[in-house]
Amino acid sequence: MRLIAENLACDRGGRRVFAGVRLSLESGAALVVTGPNGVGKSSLLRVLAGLVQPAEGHVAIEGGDDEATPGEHCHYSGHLDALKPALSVAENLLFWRAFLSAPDEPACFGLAPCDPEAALERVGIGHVADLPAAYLSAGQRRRLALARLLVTARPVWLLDEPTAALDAASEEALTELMRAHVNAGGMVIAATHQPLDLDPVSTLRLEAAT
Amino acid sequence: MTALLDLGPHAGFILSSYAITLATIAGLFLWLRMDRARLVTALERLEAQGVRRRSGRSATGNGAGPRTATGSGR
Amino acid sequence: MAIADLANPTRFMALSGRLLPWLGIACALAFAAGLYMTFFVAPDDYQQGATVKIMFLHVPAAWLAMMCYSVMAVSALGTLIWKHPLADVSARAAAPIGAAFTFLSLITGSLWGKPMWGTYWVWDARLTSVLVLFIMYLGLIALWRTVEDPIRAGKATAVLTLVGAINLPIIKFSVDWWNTLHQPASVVRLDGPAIHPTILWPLLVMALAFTLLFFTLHMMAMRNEVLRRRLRTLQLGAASARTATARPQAAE
Amino acid sequence: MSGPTPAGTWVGALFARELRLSVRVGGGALIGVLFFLAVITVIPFGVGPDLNLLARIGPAVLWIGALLATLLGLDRLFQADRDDGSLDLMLMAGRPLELVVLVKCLAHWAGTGLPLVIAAPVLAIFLNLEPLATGAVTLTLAVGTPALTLIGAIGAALTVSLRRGGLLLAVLVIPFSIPVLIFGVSAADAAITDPTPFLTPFLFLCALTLVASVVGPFAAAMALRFSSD
Repeated sequence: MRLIAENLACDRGGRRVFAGVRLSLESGAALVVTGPNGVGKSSLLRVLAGLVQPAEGHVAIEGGDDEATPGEHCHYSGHLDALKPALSVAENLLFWRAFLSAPDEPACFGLAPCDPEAALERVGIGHVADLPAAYLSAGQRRRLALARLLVTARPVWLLDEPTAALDAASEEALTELMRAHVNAGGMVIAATHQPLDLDPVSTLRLEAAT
Repeated sequence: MTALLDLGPHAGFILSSYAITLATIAGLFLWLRMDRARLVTALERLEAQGVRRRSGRSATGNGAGPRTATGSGR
Repeated sequence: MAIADLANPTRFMALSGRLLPWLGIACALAFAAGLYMTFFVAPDDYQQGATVKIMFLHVPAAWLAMMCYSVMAVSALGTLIWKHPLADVSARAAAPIGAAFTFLSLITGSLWGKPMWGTYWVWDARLTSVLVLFIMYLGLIALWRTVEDPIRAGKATAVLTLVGAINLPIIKFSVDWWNTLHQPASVVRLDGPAIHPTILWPLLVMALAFTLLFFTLHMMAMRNEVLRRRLRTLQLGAASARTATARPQAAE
Repeated sequence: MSGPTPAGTWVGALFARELRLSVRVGGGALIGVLFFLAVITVIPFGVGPDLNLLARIGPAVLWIGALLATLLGLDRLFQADRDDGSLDLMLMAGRPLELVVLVKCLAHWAGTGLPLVIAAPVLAIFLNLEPLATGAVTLTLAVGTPALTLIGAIGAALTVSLRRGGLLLAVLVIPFSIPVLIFGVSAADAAITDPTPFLTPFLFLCALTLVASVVGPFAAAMALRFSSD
């Protein structure tokens, strides 16, 4: 399975944020998007996720589920955690598991989704399952957002500043999750400044238009 | 007992107002009891997970701290 | 019970735990006596006939509606000025009970009004200000339910309660100021009660029964509120405490 | 194991979540009814306590109160999800957005609109309406308020990215809700003044609700797709 994007260009508020972006990612590989602030890393992820229509170029997934759009192959984890404080941690996770659709293929993607309790244990917040999400700390909220990626099997992970608000132990846990995802045939595209120590990792550097 | 029976032409109004009053008071009372039961079970479940109150709190590490009455009474 | 030693929630829970059964029994006895006197002792009114029996519910309920608001106003002062830790617990516990009594006084009043005045509702001063009181109770409950943190919610509702307290004298004297359809105050008057003892006594007993009922329900609600606060702090503690020791693999 | 979950579960999950959110602390479920009660209580202060006058304008007062209560309760319909990032995930969820909007509208109606319909008969007593008129108003509200919610959803979707969208939403959407108001009040009045038939305006009201249940979700979904920048 391959994620392909040809000369992507994106406008925001009438300003050309980036142009001529080309990327192609095989399954089982990771891509780090770097560049100075405001160069459009987040916008690129949102274009790949299908949340924003690109001004030029297009995004395609080869070998994926034909009926599903590229966006439906992707998990998107942005700065906001999509958590409802009034609901409990388990309720939040159960909702997203039932609500997010999972593409049928690609068969080659081996990471089976795990049920909520196991997902919470893997991100290390199994003990707060019944507490309202309002009582979680910032780090715990990020971990819950990561748990959402585990409960529905989508091959591509689009992570925007994944290591923000995470302490050293959590960051190491996140890297281990990403490694498992990539080894199982998934793809990770992360917009971040810290290097990701995953083995097949390539880097896309966005330059500010001079 | 005759006084009870002849509530006059407007017996319906009298009985319904007493009925509504009884229903409201009983509803309030039952709601408070149910609320209490829900809270006590939630508290006991948390206690069972070894979470202590500040006053009864022993170091979180060794969960076997002295078990003080958490004052939940009857 | 000096207010001071009630300040500590744990001691309040222990104290109220012992007091509650007795309060409940006293309330039940008072109701039994009141209902017996209402139905068997009190004569029918020469004009209204038996419908006067609704008065034994309507008047106590109206008194309790206003007394409950006074309790909330005092609690509001306790929260804002004396910083009493249980004051906002008492205010939050009293609001639904006050709303229930106001609702009862409105319902029994309109059920009494239909046979006597011919309509369930008329827009006159006293009924309207009791309806406004009902809306204020619901507003306070709504404010309690929307503000997440109980301490902040306590302060906000305390301010609103005190501002609303201005409405209480308006109800009490509304009958005299606007000499309207509604019957003028006939019990608590400057020159003493104007009704016959055989009706007055059941009324006072029912009023006592309602007051005891209020204190019983209020104490139960306060105990629930203390438990709810305790649960909230426990949950907050549970969320933060374990992270310090939890490692990604199996948490103990 | 997850496979494509059948339509029933994700619709049920979304409906249950929305209802649970509106009932819990911070949710807006009963605020609509309280606003409705407050509006009905205030009007006699202005119009005067004359019961005959109130009885004549009763249905109109109830309908305008319900309209305002519904519209003013709608501004958080999508904005709450946008503020915490849920809207992005809903756009990417691979579920038909029109159906998602319809389910959210139904859940919002169940939490806010339905209590208005239940409260209407009680408030009709304050306006001295006869039982027949009370029944008619309640029936028309039961059929009409979903249309108000569905039309209001369009405004909510349009103002989702605006900070102070609440009042703008009402201004944008009131023109579209005028037909619902006209047929609702005329159906309710028809029950009192005998010559005018009740059924014709009532059937028009039902038709408007059905139209709104199609136009509303489609327009709101389109507006939501353009809203994410």
